[in-house]
Amino acid sequence: MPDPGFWTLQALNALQLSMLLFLLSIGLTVIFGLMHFVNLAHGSLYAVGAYVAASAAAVGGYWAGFFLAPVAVAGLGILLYSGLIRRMRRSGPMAQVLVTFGLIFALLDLSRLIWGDLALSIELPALLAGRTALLGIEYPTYRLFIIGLGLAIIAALAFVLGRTQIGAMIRAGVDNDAMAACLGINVERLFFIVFCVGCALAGLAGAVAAPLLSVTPDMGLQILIPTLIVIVIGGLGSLKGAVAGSLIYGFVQTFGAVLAPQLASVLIYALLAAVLVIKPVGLFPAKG
Amino acid sequence: MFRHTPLRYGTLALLAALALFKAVTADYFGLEILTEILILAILVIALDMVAGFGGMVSLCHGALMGVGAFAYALLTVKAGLTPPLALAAAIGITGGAAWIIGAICARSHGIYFIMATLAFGQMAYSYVFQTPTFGGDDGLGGIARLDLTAFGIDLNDSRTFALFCLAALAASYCAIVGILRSGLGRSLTGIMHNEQRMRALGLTVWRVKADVFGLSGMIAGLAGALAAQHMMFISPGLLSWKVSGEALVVVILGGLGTLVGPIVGAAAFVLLKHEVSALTSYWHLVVGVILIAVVMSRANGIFGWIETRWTARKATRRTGPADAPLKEARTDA
Amino acid sequence: MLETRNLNKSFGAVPVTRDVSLTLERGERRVILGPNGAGKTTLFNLLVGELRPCGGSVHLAGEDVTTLPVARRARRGLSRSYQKNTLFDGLTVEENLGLAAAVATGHASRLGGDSLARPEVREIVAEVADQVNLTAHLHARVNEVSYGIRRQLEVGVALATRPLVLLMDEPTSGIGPEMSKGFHDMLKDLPRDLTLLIIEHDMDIAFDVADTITVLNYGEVVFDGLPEAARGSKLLKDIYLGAWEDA
Amino acid sequence: MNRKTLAALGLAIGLAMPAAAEEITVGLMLPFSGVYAALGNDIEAGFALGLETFGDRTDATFTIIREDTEASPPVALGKARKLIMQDRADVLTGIVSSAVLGAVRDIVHSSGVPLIVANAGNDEATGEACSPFITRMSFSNGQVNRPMGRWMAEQGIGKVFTLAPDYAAGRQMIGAFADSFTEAGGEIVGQAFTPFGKTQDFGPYLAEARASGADAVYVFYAGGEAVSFVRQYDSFGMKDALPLYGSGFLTSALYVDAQGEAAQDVVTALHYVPTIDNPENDAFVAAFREKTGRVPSEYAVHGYDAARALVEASATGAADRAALADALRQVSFEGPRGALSIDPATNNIVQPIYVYRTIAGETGMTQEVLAQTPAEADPVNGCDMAPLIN
Repeated sequence: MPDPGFWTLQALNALQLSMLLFLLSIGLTVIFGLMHFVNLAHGSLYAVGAYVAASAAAVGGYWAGFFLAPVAVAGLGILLYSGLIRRMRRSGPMAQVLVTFGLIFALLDLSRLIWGDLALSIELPALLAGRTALLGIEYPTYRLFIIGLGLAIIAALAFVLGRTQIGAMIRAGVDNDAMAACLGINVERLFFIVFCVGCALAGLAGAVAAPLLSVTPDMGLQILIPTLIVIVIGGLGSLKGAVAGSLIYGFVQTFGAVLAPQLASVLIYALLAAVLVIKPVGLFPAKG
Repeated sequence: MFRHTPLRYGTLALLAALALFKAVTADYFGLEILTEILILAILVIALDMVAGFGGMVSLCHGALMGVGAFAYALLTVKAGLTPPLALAAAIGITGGAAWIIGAICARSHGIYFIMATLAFGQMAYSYVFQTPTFGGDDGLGGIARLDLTAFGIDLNDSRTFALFCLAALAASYCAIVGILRSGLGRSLTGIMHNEQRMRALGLTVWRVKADVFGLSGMIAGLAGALAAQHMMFISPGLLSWKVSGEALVVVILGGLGTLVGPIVGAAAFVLLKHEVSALTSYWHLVVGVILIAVVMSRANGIFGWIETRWTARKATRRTGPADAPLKEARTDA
Repeated sequence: MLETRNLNKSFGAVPVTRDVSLTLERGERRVILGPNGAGKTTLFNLLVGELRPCGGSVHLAGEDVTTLPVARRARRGLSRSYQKNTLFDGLTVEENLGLAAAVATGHASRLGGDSLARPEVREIVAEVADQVNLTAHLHARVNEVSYGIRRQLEVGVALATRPLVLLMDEPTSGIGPEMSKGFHDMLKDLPRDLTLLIIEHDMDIAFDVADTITVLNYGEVVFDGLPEAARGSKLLKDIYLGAWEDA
Repeated sequence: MNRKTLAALGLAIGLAMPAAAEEITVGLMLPFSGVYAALGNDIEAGFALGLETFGDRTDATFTIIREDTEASPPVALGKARKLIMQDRADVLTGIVSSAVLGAVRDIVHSSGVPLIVANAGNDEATGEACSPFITRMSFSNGQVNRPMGRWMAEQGIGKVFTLAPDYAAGRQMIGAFADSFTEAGGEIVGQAFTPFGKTQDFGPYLAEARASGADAVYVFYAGGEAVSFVRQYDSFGMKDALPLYGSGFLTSALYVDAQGEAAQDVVTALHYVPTIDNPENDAFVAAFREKTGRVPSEYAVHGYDAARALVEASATGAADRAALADALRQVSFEGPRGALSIDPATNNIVQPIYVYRTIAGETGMTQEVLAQTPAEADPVNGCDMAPLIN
């Protein structure tokens, strides 16, 4: 069997994948917790983020894309929220899911119209290119950057959700939105803010993933299912669930690929099914 | 429970007449499209039975159809079974698989049920995709159609095959109405309205769910076996979640829980897709926008919208004098 | 008929049911009294199996049913009504009763024919409708009838499973005093061999209907005896009436 | 309607018509949406350019019916049936995905409509599932990878780790390489097949390759996966210790811009690279650039040569399905890829393979041809081909 360095490397790979998935799933899961609908277009927003980042990076370098993509996708989120989602508030979750399903189709082709069918990519800045020695191995600096960014955002969100007033409002809203409204919380505004932040994080994830993967029209569809698996395994609506789900997915996927390559693609679905059989609402749902 | 209204009977009659007319007059490609609609319609009414009447919004019905298609193909091509036997076996195997999925997922609700079914669908997809005996990514060809020459019916003729699929759709529809009106169907409706109470009354809820899911799977298996015979070729793409997602879209586009609506939805979806994709390779955009527009109209799909309008008109007829367009509508039905 | 032995339940560190032991004889009508939060509904949930006890056991007709799921206990003759209406809202009153009767007669999970059209199901529906005074409303949809009628139906659905033991959770909650009287008469007219366990807030009804009274406080049985004894009990006054007047 | 009657009908009409001013209906079956859309567009551009360039060599006129196959075999099969039964196409061309080719094979064969394959490379199509009506102007999976095994062994590379997506084409490409490499004395020290279309992070596999003790890595990836793979391989710094070789699709001209510097020094083999030095290629590259502003990829050359084959076949006077099929089997010419011919035993193209290194050029990445391996016909692979009629 390979040396310990091999396992360190794989653990870092798993962690890196987990952090990328976390950036996507946290927005989706909190939006679900508050608004009770699954935004299937979340993956498409991630793809748009990657494309915006690629375009911006071609002009102004990596950091231009890194900062512009979340803003642009949050802007798109504002448009979607005020144009579509808010009007659907009373139509029930199924209708909202369908609208976002329609959005997947529309955004897929819109990005093809704007950016074409060819794969795009982003060059890394010198600071993040190359490798860093760590725990006895050399690991790509950019992947370490993703891990660091993910951990930083987990910490920031844990602080905001746990220690600030708005975080308390969000938790109250996730727990019982009718009750939250009775307590004088402007639930509509809360939804709006959370939706925008979720979109911005999806955009950020796209920008972060772009240099690592290739930017293609179907990248949004490709990431959608893993993201859904993450939030369902973790349990909807909670930060803890999103973190746990991402880590489980990242590690199962990475070590599954190494230890049981024949089972790699079936493994994660089997795990999802197993979790749902044992705990039908995921591991750490926001509501009891 | 499912109820037939004059409007529903009327729409069914109209659809049947249209399908028959097309089956007789259409050219080759018209028949292909008709057959595609009919097979999709069988799948979506099977899905509507569980989703619209039992609250089990399944995201694995595409995969179940794929299981039926692969079972039929493998049994005829590789195991050398005769087509009628293979057809029966395919329906049985798919029903069995669906029963197991239904039994395992019965405790999950809402998004969790959707995801659990998705997980099983994707498991089947990955397995079929990776297994060389199933043809892997390349799929399987050379699938024979049912041989009914003994009855003077040649299914290799596309017109006859379209009519055969129409008959299969009619049979599936009647079977589903029968299931929904049976004790099992009644209990299913009860579970959708109030699962906790049904349990407190002494009903083994998971059994009822699994049974209905299994029956729905049998019909999806029939759709799959027909799809395999129609194309005479199958590939694992049939099992992918996108097919399941599309089926769900068709059900909701047509009108969840109306059984007639999903058939309308299937026709609308297939026609729309073909018409738009002939014009532009960006057909996803057009279909997506139309889907959003339909949902934004806040009706229960196309047929739900028609039903609401119809009831509103009937109400005006009761209160005021009938006007000209109303008479037209009445002759339609 | 129904017996519990040392039943215990706690949510986290908070005990809500403490060492409850009850015995109901066949045909006995027992009313459970107790202030809000005394653990009455929790006790019901433990009895029917919607909650699992942390300790102790439940016996139905001499058989230990502690580990049986809800549905199997129900099929052995344990039925309940809910404090908050738990009905099939989109369906008619007849269909509501029919669903329950179909389960009781074993037609609920069969293919082949409408269960509600079966003669034995129709017979139960008619009989129960008569018992709970709903014969005039059979074809109305549940979401179109008045709250009082829905309360009657709540009991009717529970009755239509033809139970041995019927648990009723505040059957008269939320309805006015004059309707309450009619409800009270309806309860008294139920067959004598049916064992009843009723959570009731209305003291008058409680003392009138009950053969025996159990008083719960903080999850504990603090009184178990005849209504006459309860009426004069200082303990009951202190705990229950005190809280009643406070509230 | 009965297919045989239809085919016979087509034949009868074809024979009845005079040879001059033929009108040939061409069904162009390409993915214009879905994951292969970029390939479809490139092939179409090449095909249009080919007809434009060589069209005056024949009197026949061509009516093109364009159908979007997506990446979906059932959709493509439906379209193929429509083209054959309803539009009465005289000839079909296109087909990007091998699965699509597998799906349409039977209907093409049984209806006797000639099909010029402009991409799909599955070995069976010109092996056990070959047909006198299917002529391949692109490549076969084995053909592209086989020479690389020998060439790498000649370079003194002893141990190789292979990676490819887990589907038929991936396994065939790697299989052909592994066979010729081990035959030439090399050793495969490890293999991994990544879930097709689902793998975005190759990190776990790269670590495995590094731990395998190999001297080099040989891979097949295409499209978006190729971009991700090459970039990730570079980011792990593996190129110094473990040079990257592969099937030439890995660093295709279509994707090399998105790979950028990460593709530097990757050595691969393919039947076409834009920098092949011959007059036909110079003319083709110039014309394609002028039309699209891009460097032509191997996909574009498939379209271009398919059009040329069609023109050459119809120039022999063939205009109906059977005659066109026969004429297509005898096509040979000097094209951008060098001397091409069709192997009568399998109907697969016979062409040279170029080993090339991707290097930084003046305007982005470019290709340096290291070696040209001689053209050789694929093994017959169980193909029992009907002999030529004339």
